[in-house]
Amino acid sequence: MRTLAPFGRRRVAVAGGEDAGAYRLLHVDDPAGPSPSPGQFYMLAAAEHWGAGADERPYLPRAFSYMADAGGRLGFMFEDVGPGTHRLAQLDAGDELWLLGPLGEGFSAPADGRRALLAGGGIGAPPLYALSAVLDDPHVRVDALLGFRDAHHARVAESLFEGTPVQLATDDGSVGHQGFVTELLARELDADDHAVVYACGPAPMLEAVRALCAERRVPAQLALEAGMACGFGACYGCVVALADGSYMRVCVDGPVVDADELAHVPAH
Amino acid sequence: MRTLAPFGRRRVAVAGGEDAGAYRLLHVDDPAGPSPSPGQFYMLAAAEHWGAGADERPYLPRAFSYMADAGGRLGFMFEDVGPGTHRLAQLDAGDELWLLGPLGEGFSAPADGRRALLAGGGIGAPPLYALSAVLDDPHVRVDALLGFRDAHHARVAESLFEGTPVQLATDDGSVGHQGFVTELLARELDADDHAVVYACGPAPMLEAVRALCAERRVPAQLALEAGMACGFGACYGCVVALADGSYMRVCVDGPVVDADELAHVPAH
Amino acid sequence: MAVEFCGIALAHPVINGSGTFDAIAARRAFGDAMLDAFPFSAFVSKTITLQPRSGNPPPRLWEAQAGMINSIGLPNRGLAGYLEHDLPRLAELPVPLITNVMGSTELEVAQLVESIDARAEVAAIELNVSCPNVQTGLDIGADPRSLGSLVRAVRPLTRKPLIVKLTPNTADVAAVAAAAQDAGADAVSLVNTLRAMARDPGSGGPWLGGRTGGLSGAAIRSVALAQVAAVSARVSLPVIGMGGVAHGTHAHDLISVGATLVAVGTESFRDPCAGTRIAAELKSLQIAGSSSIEVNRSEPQPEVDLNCADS
Amino acid sequence: MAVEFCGIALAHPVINGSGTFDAIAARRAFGDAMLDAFPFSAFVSKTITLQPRSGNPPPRLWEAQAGMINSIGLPNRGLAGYLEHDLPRLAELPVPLITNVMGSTELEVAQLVESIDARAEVAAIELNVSCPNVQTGLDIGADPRSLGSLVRAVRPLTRKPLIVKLTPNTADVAAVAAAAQDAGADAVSLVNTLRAMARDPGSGGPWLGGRTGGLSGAAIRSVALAQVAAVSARVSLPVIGMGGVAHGTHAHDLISVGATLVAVGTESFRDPCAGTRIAAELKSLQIAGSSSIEVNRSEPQPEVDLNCADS
Ligand SMILES: Cc1cc2nc3c(=O)[nH]c(=O)nc-3n(C[C@H](O)[C@H](O)[C@H](O)COP(=O)(O)OP(=O)(O)OC[C@H]3O[C@@H](n4cnc5c(N)ncnc54)[C@H](O)[C@@H]3O)c2cc1C
Ligand SMILES: Cc1cc2nc3c(=O)[nH]c(=O)nc-3n(C[C@H](O)[C@H](O)[C@H](O)COP(=O)(O)OP(=O)(O)OC[C@H]3O[C@@H](n4cnc5c(N)ncnc54)[C@H](O)[C@@H]3O)c2cc1C
Ligand SMILES: Cc1cc2nc3c(=O)[nH]c(=O)nc-3n(C[C@H](O)[C@H](O)[C@H](O)COP(=O)(O)O)c2cc1C
Ligand SMILES: Cc1cc2nc3c(=O)[nH]c(=O)nc-3n(C[C@H](O)[C@H](O)[C@H](O)COP(=O)(O)O)c2cc1C
Ligand code: FES
Ligand code: FES
Repeated sequence: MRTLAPFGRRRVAVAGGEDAGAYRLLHVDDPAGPSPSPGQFYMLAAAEHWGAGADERPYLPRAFSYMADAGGRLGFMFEDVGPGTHRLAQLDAGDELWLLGPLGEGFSAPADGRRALLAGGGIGAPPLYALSAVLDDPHVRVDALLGFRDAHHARVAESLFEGTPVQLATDDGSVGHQGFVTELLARELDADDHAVVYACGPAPMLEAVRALCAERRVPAQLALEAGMACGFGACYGCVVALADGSYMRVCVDGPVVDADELAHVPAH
Repeated sequence: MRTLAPFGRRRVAVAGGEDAGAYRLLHVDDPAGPSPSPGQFYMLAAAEHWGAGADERPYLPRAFSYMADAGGRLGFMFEDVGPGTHRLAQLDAGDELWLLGPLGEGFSAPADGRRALLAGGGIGAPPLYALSAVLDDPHVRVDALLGFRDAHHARVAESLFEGTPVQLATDDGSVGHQGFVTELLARELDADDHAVVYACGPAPMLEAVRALCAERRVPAQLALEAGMACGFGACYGCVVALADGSYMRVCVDGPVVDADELAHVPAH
Repeated sequence: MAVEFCGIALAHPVINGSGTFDAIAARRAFGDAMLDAFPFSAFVSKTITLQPRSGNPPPRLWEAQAGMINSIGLPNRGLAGYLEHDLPRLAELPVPLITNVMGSTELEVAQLVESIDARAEVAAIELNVSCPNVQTGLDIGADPRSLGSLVRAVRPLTRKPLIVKLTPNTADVAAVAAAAQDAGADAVSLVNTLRAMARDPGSGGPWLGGRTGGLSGAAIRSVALAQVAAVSARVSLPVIGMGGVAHGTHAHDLISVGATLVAVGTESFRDPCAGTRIAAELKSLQIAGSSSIEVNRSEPQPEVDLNCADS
Repeated sequence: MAVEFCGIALAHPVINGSGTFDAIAARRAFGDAMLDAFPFSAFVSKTITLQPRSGNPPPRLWEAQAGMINSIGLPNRGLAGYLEHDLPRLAELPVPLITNVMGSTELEVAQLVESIDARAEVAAIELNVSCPNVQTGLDIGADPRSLGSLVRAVRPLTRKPLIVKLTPNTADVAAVAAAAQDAGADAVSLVNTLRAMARDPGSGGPWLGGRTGGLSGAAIRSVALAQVAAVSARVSLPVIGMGGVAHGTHAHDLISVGATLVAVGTESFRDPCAGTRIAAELKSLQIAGSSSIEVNRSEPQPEVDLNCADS
C-alpha cells in the first residue's frame, strides 16, 4: 500500500517526546499531511541545528518508519545511534521538524484468511506496530514476535501492541525467550503456517526470516533499510540487489518487498 | 598591556545571559584563566551546535573583548549580527563555551597626568568599560563618551560605567546629543586636551577619532577589529595596513594600536 | 525572471543537476501534484549510456561535512530503454527537456547524440565528459585536447543546443571550457562532483561500492563559484553554474560571476521543492538588487605577483 | 607512536601544515608554556620566499561551509630575514624543523634550497609548488613535466630530505607525485588548499583581497583522503597527508591509506592544541585497532567499467 505524499517538506511541531527504555518516542503534529499506510516512512530533519554534530554531521534528512498515526499526530520511535538520531533525540514539545512523506511502498494485508505473524527486531518494531493497529479485522489472527538486546530495550514493547498478543525474545534472556525472534517464528509456523510473515529489523534477522519463510514456503513481506539521501527516488543511493541481479531503490520500490524477490538480505 | 593566555582553549560554563536593549550580555565562569588586561579579547565558540546556522556557519571561533572581570567571572557584550553571535545569543546559564584567551595587546594607562577620554561606538563599549574599571586612580580624570544608533541601543550604557561620567550621543537624538560621538570628543578636547583618547567602535568612527586626535596632536589608542580565524597569530588573516605600508596582525600586534601608527582606519 | 538559454525560453533560471531529480520516481511518490508545482524551468535527465547500466554496488552514499559523496555509477536503462520507456513520460513534464549522455568512445557518444537528436521531445543535449579517456586514463573532461576532438566529432550530428558538462577535477577548467567552445559547443555546465573518498568505519576499507565517489553539496560551493567565474571569464558561451546551491544568494552569486542558468542538485535531496524556493529567493534578490544583476564576466585577477591558492 | 620520517625520529606522526601555526607569535600569546606542550612532533615553517613579501591586501579570510577560504599571499620576511630573525627563535622549539620554501623560477628555488641546506637547525626542506609557472601559467605543481624539471634541478643542492608539497588543483595528482619521485624527491605532502572564491555580500565583487583563495578545513577532508590514497598507491615515497584533519579518526584514515605523517592546519585555529589532542586520539585508536594499523597503499580501483566521480 502507498499513500501519496504532498509535494514538498513540511515544517511541523513536535508535540512531545519521551524516553522508553533504550528508545526515544517522538510525537509530531502533521495536520496538513495525509494518513499514511503501515510500512511507509518519513524523512525527518530538525529545523534548527541540523548539522555541526559529530564530524560536522548530520547534513541530509533521516528516514523513519511511522509507528502511530492518530488524527494528524504521527509517532516515531528510534535509538540514538549517530549524529542524526542524536539530534532528533534532543527534540521536545515546541521544537520544530522538517518532515517529508509518507514515502515508499507499505505492507499489504494478508489474503485468503492467512494469519499475520509480525516479526520485529529492535527498531524494526515501529512499522509492525503501525500494521497491527490497522489489522483490526476480527477474522484475522495477529501475533507479534519481538526480539530485543535485553529487558532494557524490550521495555518499549509493553507500551505498544495493546490488543495484540506479544512474545518477546532477548539476546541475554533477561525477559522472554533467550535467543532469536526467528526461533519464536519457527515455533509459530510449526503450529500453523497458513500465515503471512511481516518482518522488520536488522539485516541478519531479516535474512534469517527470509530463509526460514523460503524454506517453509510461507509468504513474507520484509521492510528493508538502506542509507538514504532523498527518500523519493532522486539519488539512486538506497539500492538493494534483487534475486534477478537488478537493483531496487528501497525508498520508492520499497521499503516493503516480497521476500522471494531477494536472494538474500544484504548487510548494508 | 598583555596578560599571557594559558596554552589551549578551555571548556567553560555560562553563568548567565541577559538582554540589555539591543545587546546580549554573557557572563562566563573562567576559574582557570588569568585576570585579563583591558583591551584584550577572547575567542569564543559554543561547545554544542557551533555550525549549521545560516549558510552552514559558524565554523571558526569568534573574537570578543571582555567587558568585565570579577573573581574569575568574565563579562561579554555583543549584538546579534550573524550566525556566530546569533548562536552565542542563544546561550544561557548552564550552557558551555570553548574559550581561548586573554589574547592580544591591551590599552596602556595614561602617562604624565593626562586625563582619560573613552570614546566608544556601539559594540566598542566593552573594552572601554573594562578600562574604566581599572582606571581607579583618583588623580586620573576619566570621562566616557558613547555613541549609539538610538535610545534602544544606548540603554546598555546605563548598566555600565558606574562611577564614570558618561555622555551619550545617538544618531537619531532619541537620547543625549544628536550626532557623532566625535563631536562630543572635540568639545572635550576644546575644554582640555591634556588627555589620552581610548577609542573602540566601527571603523568610520575610529577613523574620525584618529583624524581628530592627529590634528589636535592628542595621543590616542584605538582598539581595532578585523575578521579573525585563530586569534593568536597563526593564520595571518587579520591584518590592517600601517602608515609605513607594512601590515599588523590585529590579534597579536593589536587589537590596541597607537593611532599615529595608522595612516587611516580601513573599512574592513 | 524569464530567461532565454540557447534559444530556449525558460520561466526562470533554475534547473536541476543531472542525476539529482528523477521526475518519474518523484511522480510515483508525490503524484501529479508534482507536475503542477514542478520546481525547475527545464528538466535535465540522468546520464544515459548506450547500453543499460545497473550502476555501482552499494553502499553508494556517504554523508560528508556539509555535503555528501556518491558513487551511483550511472544506472540507466540504456539509450533504447530511455527512448522507449522514459522519454514519453518525461515529455509529460511542463518544461523543456535536456538529455544528458555519456559514452566511453567517440563512436558511442556519436550514436547517443544522433538518436537523441531525432527526438522532438528533447530541447537540448548535455554531454557528461567526467569519464576516463580509454587512452590517457584521464577524464576526457580534464584534458582540453581529447575533449575538443570529442566535441568536434559529435557537433555536426545535432542541430539541438549542445551543452558540455565540465568536471572540476582538473588543473585549468577554463582551458577545457575554451576547448569546448572552439569545438562548437553551444554552452558549458559546471561543476560536476569533486573526486572524494570515505573509509568504512568498520572494515577500514573504502566505504563506497565504487571505492571513490564524488563530493557535492554546500562543501563545494566556494570551489564551484571560483570555477564558474574562471570559465565565464574565458568563454563567451552561456554557462550553467552549479555546486552547492541551496539558497537564492548562492544562485545570485553564480549569475553575478557570469552564469546564465543555475542548477540545483544535492539541495533537492534535502528539500524536493528547493528549485521553486531558490527561484523565488533569487527573484526577490534581483528585484532588491540593481533591477537586473550587473554581471561581471572578467576573471578575478589577483593584484599580487605570486597568487597561491593556499595563502 | 614514535615514527621515523626520512631518517628523522619523531615522537608521534602529527605535525602542522605550513602557514597554519606561527610558533613565534604563539609564544608571544601563550609564553613558554607553549614550548613545553608543543602540539606537533615537527614544526613546518610558513612558506619562505627569496624576497620579503607583505602578502595580499585584506580581507584575507572567508568562512565557508565547514571550512574557510584564505588569501594570505605568503607574507614573510624573505630568506635573509628568515635566516637571521626567525630561524634562531624556531631553533628553540623542542622538535625538528622543516622549512617550506617557494620560488617563481628554478633559480629562486635553487638559492632558497642552497641557503637553507647550509643551516644545521633545519632537518628537512619542503617545496611549495602551488604557484603559477611563468611559461605555462599552470601551477608548477599541477604539471608533472615542469615539476619534474624543478625538482631535478634543485635536488642536488641539498643532502637534507626534500619534501614536495602537492596542489590538489590538478587532474591527476598521482602523476605529479610520480614525477616528483622520479626527479629525486624524498617525500610528498598533500593536500594544499582547493582553489575557491567568495563574493562580497555588499559590493558583489570578490570578497578576498587576492580575489580567489584556498579552501581548507573539514569541507576538503574527503577530497584529501582520495588524493592521499591515490598518491600513496602510485609512489613508494613517504607521504604527509593533510586536509581537514580535526580528530584522531581523520588522521587514522590518512595513515590507513598510506600516509606516514599527518599534518593539521585549520583545526589549529579552532583549537591551538589540536595537534596534541589528535595525536592522543590517534594513539588510542591504534592501540584499540589491530595493534599497528594495517596500511593499504594500493589504489582503490572501481570494479565498474565507467567510474565517474559524479555518479
Ligand atoms: C525506510 C527506513 C525506515 C527506518 N525507520 C527507522 C525507525 O523507525 N527507527 C529507527 O531508529 N531507525 C530507522 N531507520 C534507520 C535510521 O534512518 C538510521 O538509524 C538513521 O539514519 C541513522 O542516522 P544517524 O546520523 O543517527 O547515524 P549514522 O551516523 O548515519 O549511522 C548509521 C549507519 O550509517 C553508516 N554510516 C556511518 N557514518 C556514515 C556517513 N558519514 N555516511 C553514510 N553512512 C554512514 C554506518 O553503517 C552507521 O551504522 C530507518 C531507515 C530506513 C531506510
Ligand atoms: C578583537 C575583537 C574584539 C571584538 N569584540 C567584540 C565585542 O566585544 N562585541 C561584539 O559584539 N563584537 C565584537 N567583535 C566583533 C565580533 O567578533 C563579530 O561581530 C563576530 O565575529 C561576528 O560573527 P557573526 O558570525 O555573528 O557574523 P558574520 O557573519 O561573521 O558577519 C560579521 C561580518 O563579517 C563579514 N562576513 C560576512 N560573511 C562572512 C563570511 N562567510 N566569512 C567572513 N566574513 C564574513 C561581514 O563583513 C559581516 O559584517 C570583536 C572583534 C574583534 C576582532
Ligand atoms: C547522487 C548524485 C548523482 C549524480 N548523477 C549525475 C549524473 O548522472 N550525470 C551528471 O552529469 N551529473 C551527476 N551528478 C552531479 C550533479 O549533476 C551536480 O553536477 C553536482 O552534484 C554538483 O551540484 P550540487 O552540489 O548542487 O549537488 C550527480 C550528483 C549526485 C549528488
Ligand atoms: C591560513 C592558511 C595559510 C596557509 N599558508 C600556507 C603556506 O604558507 N604554505 C603552504 O605550503 N601551505 C599553506 N597553507 C595550506 C596548509 O598547509 C594545508 O595544506 C591546508 O590548509 C589543508 O589542511 P587543513 O584542511 O588541515 O587546513 C595554508 C593554509 C591556511 C588555512
Ligand atoms: S534515497 Fe535517494 S533514491 Fe532512495
Ligand atoms: S586571527 Fe589569525 S593571525 Fe590574527
